[in-house]
Amino acid sequence: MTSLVEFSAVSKTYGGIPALTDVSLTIEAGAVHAILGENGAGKSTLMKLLAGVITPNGGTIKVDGVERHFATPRDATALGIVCMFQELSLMPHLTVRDNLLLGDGGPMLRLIRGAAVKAVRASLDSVGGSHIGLSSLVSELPLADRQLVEIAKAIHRRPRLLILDEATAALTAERVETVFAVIRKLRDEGCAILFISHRMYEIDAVADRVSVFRNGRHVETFAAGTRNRDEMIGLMVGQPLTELFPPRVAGPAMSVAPLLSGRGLSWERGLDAVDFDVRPGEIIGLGGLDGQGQQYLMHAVFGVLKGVQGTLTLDGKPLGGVTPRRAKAPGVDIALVPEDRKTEGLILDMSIGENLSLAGLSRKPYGLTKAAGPADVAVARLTERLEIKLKSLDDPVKVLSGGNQQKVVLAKWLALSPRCLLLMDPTRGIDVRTKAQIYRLLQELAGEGLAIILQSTDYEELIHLCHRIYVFYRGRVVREMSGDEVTPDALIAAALNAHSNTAST
Amino acid sequence: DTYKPECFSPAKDNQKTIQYDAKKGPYKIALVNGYVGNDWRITAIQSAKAWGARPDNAKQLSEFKVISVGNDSAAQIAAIDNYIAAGYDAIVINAVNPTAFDAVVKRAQRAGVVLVTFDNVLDSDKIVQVNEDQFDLGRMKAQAVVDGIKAAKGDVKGQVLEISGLPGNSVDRDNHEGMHSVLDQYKDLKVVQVVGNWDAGTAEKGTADAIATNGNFDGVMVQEGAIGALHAMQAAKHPVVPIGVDAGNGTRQLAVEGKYPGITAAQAPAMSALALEAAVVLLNGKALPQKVFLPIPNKNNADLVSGKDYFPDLPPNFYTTTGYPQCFPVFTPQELLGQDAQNAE
Amino acid sequence: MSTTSSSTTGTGRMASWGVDRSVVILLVASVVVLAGAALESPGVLSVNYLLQQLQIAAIVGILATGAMLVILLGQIDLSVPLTITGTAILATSLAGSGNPTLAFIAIPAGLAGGLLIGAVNGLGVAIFRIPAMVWTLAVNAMLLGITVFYTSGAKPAGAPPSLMVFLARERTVGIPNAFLLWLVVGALVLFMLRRTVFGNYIYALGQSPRALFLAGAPVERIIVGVFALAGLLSSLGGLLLVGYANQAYQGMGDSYLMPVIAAVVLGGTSIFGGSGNYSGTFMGAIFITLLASVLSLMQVPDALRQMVFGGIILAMLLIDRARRTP
Amino acid sequence: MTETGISRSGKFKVPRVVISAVLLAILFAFYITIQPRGFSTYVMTIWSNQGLLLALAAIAQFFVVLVRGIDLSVGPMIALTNVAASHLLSGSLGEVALGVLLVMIVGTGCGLLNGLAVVVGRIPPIVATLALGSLYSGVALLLRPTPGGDIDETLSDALTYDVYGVPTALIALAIILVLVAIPLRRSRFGMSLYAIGSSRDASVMTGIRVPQVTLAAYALGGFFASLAGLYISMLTLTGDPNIGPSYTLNSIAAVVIGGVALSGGVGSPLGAALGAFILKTISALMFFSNLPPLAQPFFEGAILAIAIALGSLGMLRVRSRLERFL
Ligand SMILES: Nc1ncnc2c1ncn2[C@@H]1O[C@H](COP(=O)(O)OP(=O)(O)OP(=O)(O)O)[C@@H](O)[C@H]1O
Ligand SMILES: Nc1ncnc2c1ncn2[C@@H]1O[C@H](COP(=O)(O)OP(=O)(O)OP(=O)(O)O)[C@@H](O)[C@H]1O
Ligand SMILES: O[C@@H]1[C@@H](O)[C@H](O)OC[C@H]1O
Ligand SMILES: [Mg+2]
Ligand SMILES: [Mg+2]
Repeated sequence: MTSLVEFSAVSKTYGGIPALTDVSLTIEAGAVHAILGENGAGKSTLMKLLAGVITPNGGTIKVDGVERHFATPRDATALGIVCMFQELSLMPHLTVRDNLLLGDGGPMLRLIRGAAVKAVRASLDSVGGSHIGLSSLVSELPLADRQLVEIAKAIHRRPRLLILDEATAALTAERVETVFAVIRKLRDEGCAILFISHRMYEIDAVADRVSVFRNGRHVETFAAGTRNRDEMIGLMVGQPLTELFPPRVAGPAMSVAPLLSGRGLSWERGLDAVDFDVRPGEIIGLGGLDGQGQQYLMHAVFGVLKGVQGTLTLDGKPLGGVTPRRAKAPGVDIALVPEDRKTEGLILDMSIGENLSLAGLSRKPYGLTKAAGPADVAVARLTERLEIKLKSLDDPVKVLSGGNQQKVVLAKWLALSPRCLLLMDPTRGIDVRTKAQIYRLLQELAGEGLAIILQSTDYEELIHLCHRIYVFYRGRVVREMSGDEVTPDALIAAALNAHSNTAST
Repeated sequence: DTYKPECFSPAKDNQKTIQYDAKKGPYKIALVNGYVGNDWRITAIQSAKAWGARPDNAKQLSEFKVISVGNDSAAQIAAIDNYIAAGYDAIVINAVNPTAFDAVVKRAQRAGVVLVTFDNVLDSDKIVQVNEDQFDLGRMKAQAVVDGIKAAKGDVKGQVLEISGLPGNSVDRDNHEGMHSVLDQYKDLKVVQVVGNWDAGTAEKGTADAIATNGNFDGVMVQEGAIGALHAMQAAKHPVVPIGVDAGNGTRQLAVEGKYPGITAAQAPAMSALALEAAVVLLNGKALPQKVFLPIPNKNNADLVSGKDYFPDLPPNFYTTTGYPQCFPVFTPQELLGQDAQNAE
Repeated sequence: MSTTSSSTTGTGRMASWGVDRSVVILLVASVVVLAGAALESPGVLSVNYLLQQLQIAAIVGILATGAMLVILLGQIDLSVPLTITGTAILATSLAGSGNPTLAFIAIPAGLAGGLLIGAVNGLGVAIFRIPAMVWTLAVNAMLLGITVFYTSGAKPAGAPPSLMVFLARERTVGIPNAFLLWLVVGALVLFMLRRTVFGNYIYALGQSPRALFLAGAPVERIIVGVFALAGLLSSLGGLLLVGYANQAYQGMGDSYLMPVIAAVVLGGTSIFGGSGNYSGTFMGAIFITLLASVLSLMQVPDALRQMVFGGIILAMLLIDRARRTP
Repeated sequence: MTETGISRSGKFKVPRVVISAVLLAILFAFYITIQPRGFSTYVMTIWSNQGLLLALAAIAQFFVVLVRGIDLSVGPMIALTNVAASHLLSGSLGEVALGVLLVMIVGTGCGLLNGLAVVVGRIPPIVATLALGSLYSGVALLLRPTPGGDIDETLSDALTYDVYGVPTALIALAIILVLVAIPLRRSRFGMSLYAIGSSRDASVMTGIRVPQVTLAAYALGGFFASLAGLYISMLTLTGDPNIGPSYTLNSIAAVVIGGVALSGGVGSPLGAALGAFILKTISALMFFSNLPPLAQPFFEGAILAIAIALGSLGMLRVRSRLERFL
């Protein structure tokens, strides 16, 4: 193995606050190098330095033994360093073809030829995207396909170093496997891969070497398999973590009347006669491959979709004409933690305090002054209960780490004392410690009688937290699982079986 | 040997006469007006229609359209082009820009369409212009103000206010140049110019602003819309000073009431009717001077006679000069007001 | 080159009462403009001249208040010119109708007209999601058509409501009533922006309509409300203008659109929405008025005036940028 | 950038350009029917001349809107280049040719200046082009305070009549559209323009030279504004500093009607040109409709509003309310 990139004593500060301190690290060709760390540990900062998005305050970065200073991403790409952020690098209004072509950086004014298009097709096929049409608009692709295009785009540039910063966060297990296959193939061809994920099982599956970061410092690098999970988590967190998942608690009896039920919910673009029930104190999970209608069900219940057929009943009474505004109204009390906390859950430039009070504003006498009300008192209690780490409520919410941002979203809704909580992939991109906190919180809330619907791309959390799981395929619920039936294998099998069963008919 | 020379009198510097092959009537004629925002223009449109409504004239017209396009030369060109394309026999133009129509004139000539321009005429010697000496009109107003200042102060100095018209139009240009041919002779006279768009409202706001920023003036000249300027002066308790202004009914009333020295001078909106007549005459195959100048109706304010030069019982937006008696019987107020102000057929 | 974070101002504190940098720049610029003009004509330093300017600034300021609300949403209202003209014509023709009842409702009717126009703007933007820049333009075109039709294209008949003349032209204890009216309007709007739920929603909507929608806020109603309020303020400005010019006239609103937008932007309100302080708009209106007045006072030819106007606005924005981004 | 295609639900979506083209065809058929002379070369020629002028302005606007900008200086740039042309487009063939080149350089230079203010000065496009537009108008007025000047008539004749019954303007437009469309769709530069409008951040990450390409878009805007300025010179044979104002807003309206998204990244020059012809046909239609002339401005506005609202009807069909807040 030859070292491709060498960091020596690299530091980076943001406005005087250190993000990376004195990091030395080598990255070898032909290996998958995983970077582990809590939110804010400095993982993305490291990647951005390599990708030429930011420049270090101190230390040197050598590529192939030569010291380099990247001013723009172009400089890094020129050396074969290609970065995949979370959906950052796709242009939504362009076709898949154009997105891939633009990445390969040919001359600006020469006309594109057929051969270039063929190469694009090949790259897309090689990551398992053969079902994706080259002339589809990226904005019309489901999230999972977009992720594949993103990966294809990176590969299309023939990288020598491929950086995946939480690139698999939105993918379910099956798709992750496809990506891993590509990664392994690239590795075998001699490419170096830097891999960041907050899912331990992904690290286990793909990493050759692992480096752990904590508080902007490089803690340790070791060969994969030489440390077990608990040891790795211990290194990340700085102290042993008792448990990721709290012990299971039994759900309410089936005889308890459901709080919220759906019957025959259909929506032209992705829901097909879905039935569901959720009882007070119950956590139900929505599983399956990604993009099979789980998200639409959440949106349908919260009144985001128009033209949904079928009936929703709350407390046994029909619930019609839902909009988010009505869903959260007293008496209905449904809350939704949306999929993308940065554009949907939060208003990044507003203060933490303003974000926390946003959902509760409508509870004030309409349009009148913002004097503190019961919801604000609840917010104060919740920031403590959720252990939100913040300096001041007046800071913009964007300065919080991903985990703390997610807690703000949760707190903003919990302040309204909802009876039913809809959670869309709530732990995506969140570190283990915070995950554990959120899991414990969810279980407590259920214990207090809250009905929870959890949609997740992380099968471990479905298995450990949910009392019942609905497995989705093509907008339908194809399987309902509960109790001991739910194991990783069974869950994945259900999702896939559904796949093959339906595909064969 | 031009038609009715006592009416269509040639300008001093007129070079040539214009004549086309006679066409058989009745004719399709369009009047393409630009800007419409003041009483003068409305009266001009009413005058054209009143002329067309007189039985002798009506016989000559198979279609008579009036359109106003706003102060937009491209829109006016488009309108003229559209009428040419639609096969009109003659088009009468009050142009928003004196130089932008050369190409259209050429297209009209190719298509055998007679063009006549009036008021804001085109700078073209290829078509008949019906106007009065706009330079002289401006000169006359400025001279009256300068004379007034000299009479009051014994010397021509201080500052005067010039409320100009709609920028880009030929009348605005010529009036302005005429005024400055007088004013520029006096080194100690500062001229504050405010764009008034020939509109009483704009003139009023402009005058109020000008007084607020510059203090009082020693004389005021207005191309059109002096009602507004005089109102603003009253509101600001501005002293009575010499004025050179337009001849709207309201302006003349205010000038008399306020005992403002100076002159009220204008042009008759009936000029439009004359331009229309010119178009018919040319279609009949008769000759006209290329550049027709009409006399400038004007009166010293001291000489204004109620019931003759202005009409306290008629609305202020009535125009005092309703016609050119040497051409055809002057329109009666009833005749004009009977025409709807609408630009319709 | 920072590219990944789209942070605009660097501070998330929109709810501070604080005086921001734009106000200081505008204050300095106003003083510079006045001092420069004073070299030519010392009269500009007279109390009377300055009060006169405040009187004119009040019209610009009230219009700018409405424009600012819309800009805070990240939208723009191009129907301001004909909202001014249209409601002015409506009010003057009622006031001059000779019928006492109609004359009595002239002002409320004018204001209601503004509210209605604003609501139409808002409905297009909120329900049809038409970009405001285009929809308000179309509304402006329709209003132009209506006023042309109604007035036969001529100077609108009628008289200014006497209350508006009093407000626009008279003074109370030496201070122009128009300016006092502006202070009242400004204080109300400031209170609304800073202390009410609606105000909070306006800023949030300007930042992220998506997140606000998912927080269960009545996004459509907020948009319509803001546009309606802006229409109301435009018509109030138009009515003041009627009082000041003593009449309504075609095109009376045309010359206000650009200065009003300039006042808001120079005042530090982000044209992309979501941030801005009223104090900035307030100073922006005063500065723009002073600049226009001084340029006309110095009889700068129209050509140069436009160049200076554009150049100064550009320069101030560049200064502001340079200070914001270290 | 491909506006065709099968949407995710499998239903066929009619391309936006086709909708515009059909709308234009219907309007044109109407126009020809009520035009007293019916279809003739002359009628076609003047229709094309009027359309081409606005189409060029719309294409100028298109390039800027494509990269998620807006150019409020299109009108002033047209006026300035028109005025420049009135000083430069006369004399020998060589002089005229040089003049044309110089006018193009003036326009492109203005566009570049806009781009610099936006890219380097980091001033929001709407205000940057507003301020610079004021500057350009000033220069135009300075160069030619009142309309006038000389334009070569041979060139004008060549460009405003027809060739074997086909209006030269249509031929010129076709050539321009083809010359523009090919690199726009098939070169990395063209795709980069779409990419930047679609997502600036993603474009940076993709390694596109965002600042340079954005500058180029503004410069192209200026270049096409200069073509419009040249063509106006051909139509009017004069230089007029006041010619501009209506083109700014009409170019925006044309672009929107032609299916170009103001949010960037979507649309085509053909769409922009179609939008321009639609607008021009509507006003020509008004002319020969038997509507009372004073009512025409209102109907023109109303039709504009309806056309825009129709274009946005899709929003009412949107099934997920979130899609309204993209
Ligand atoms: N643009 C920025 N401005 C200021 N501080 C920043 C910026 N980007 C990152 N930081 C800070 O730098 C530190 C490291 O952040 P980084 O993004 O590298 O964390 P990470 O390990 O990628 O976290 P995560 O697991 O959430 O992705 C954090 O404390 C963060 O707050
Ligand atoms: N402009 C900023 N100012 C201060 N801190 C910032 C800024 N931008 C980002 N950060 C910090 O950098 C951290 C990492 O940013 P990043 O964009 O990777 O988000 P994240 O926490 O990783 O969330 P995600 O799960 O979406 O990846 C954030 O958690 C935040 O604390
Ligand atoms: O010629 C001028 C006319 O065009 C304008 O409308 O009113 C005033 C007149 O002097
Ligand atoms: Mg990160
Ligand atoms: Mg992260």
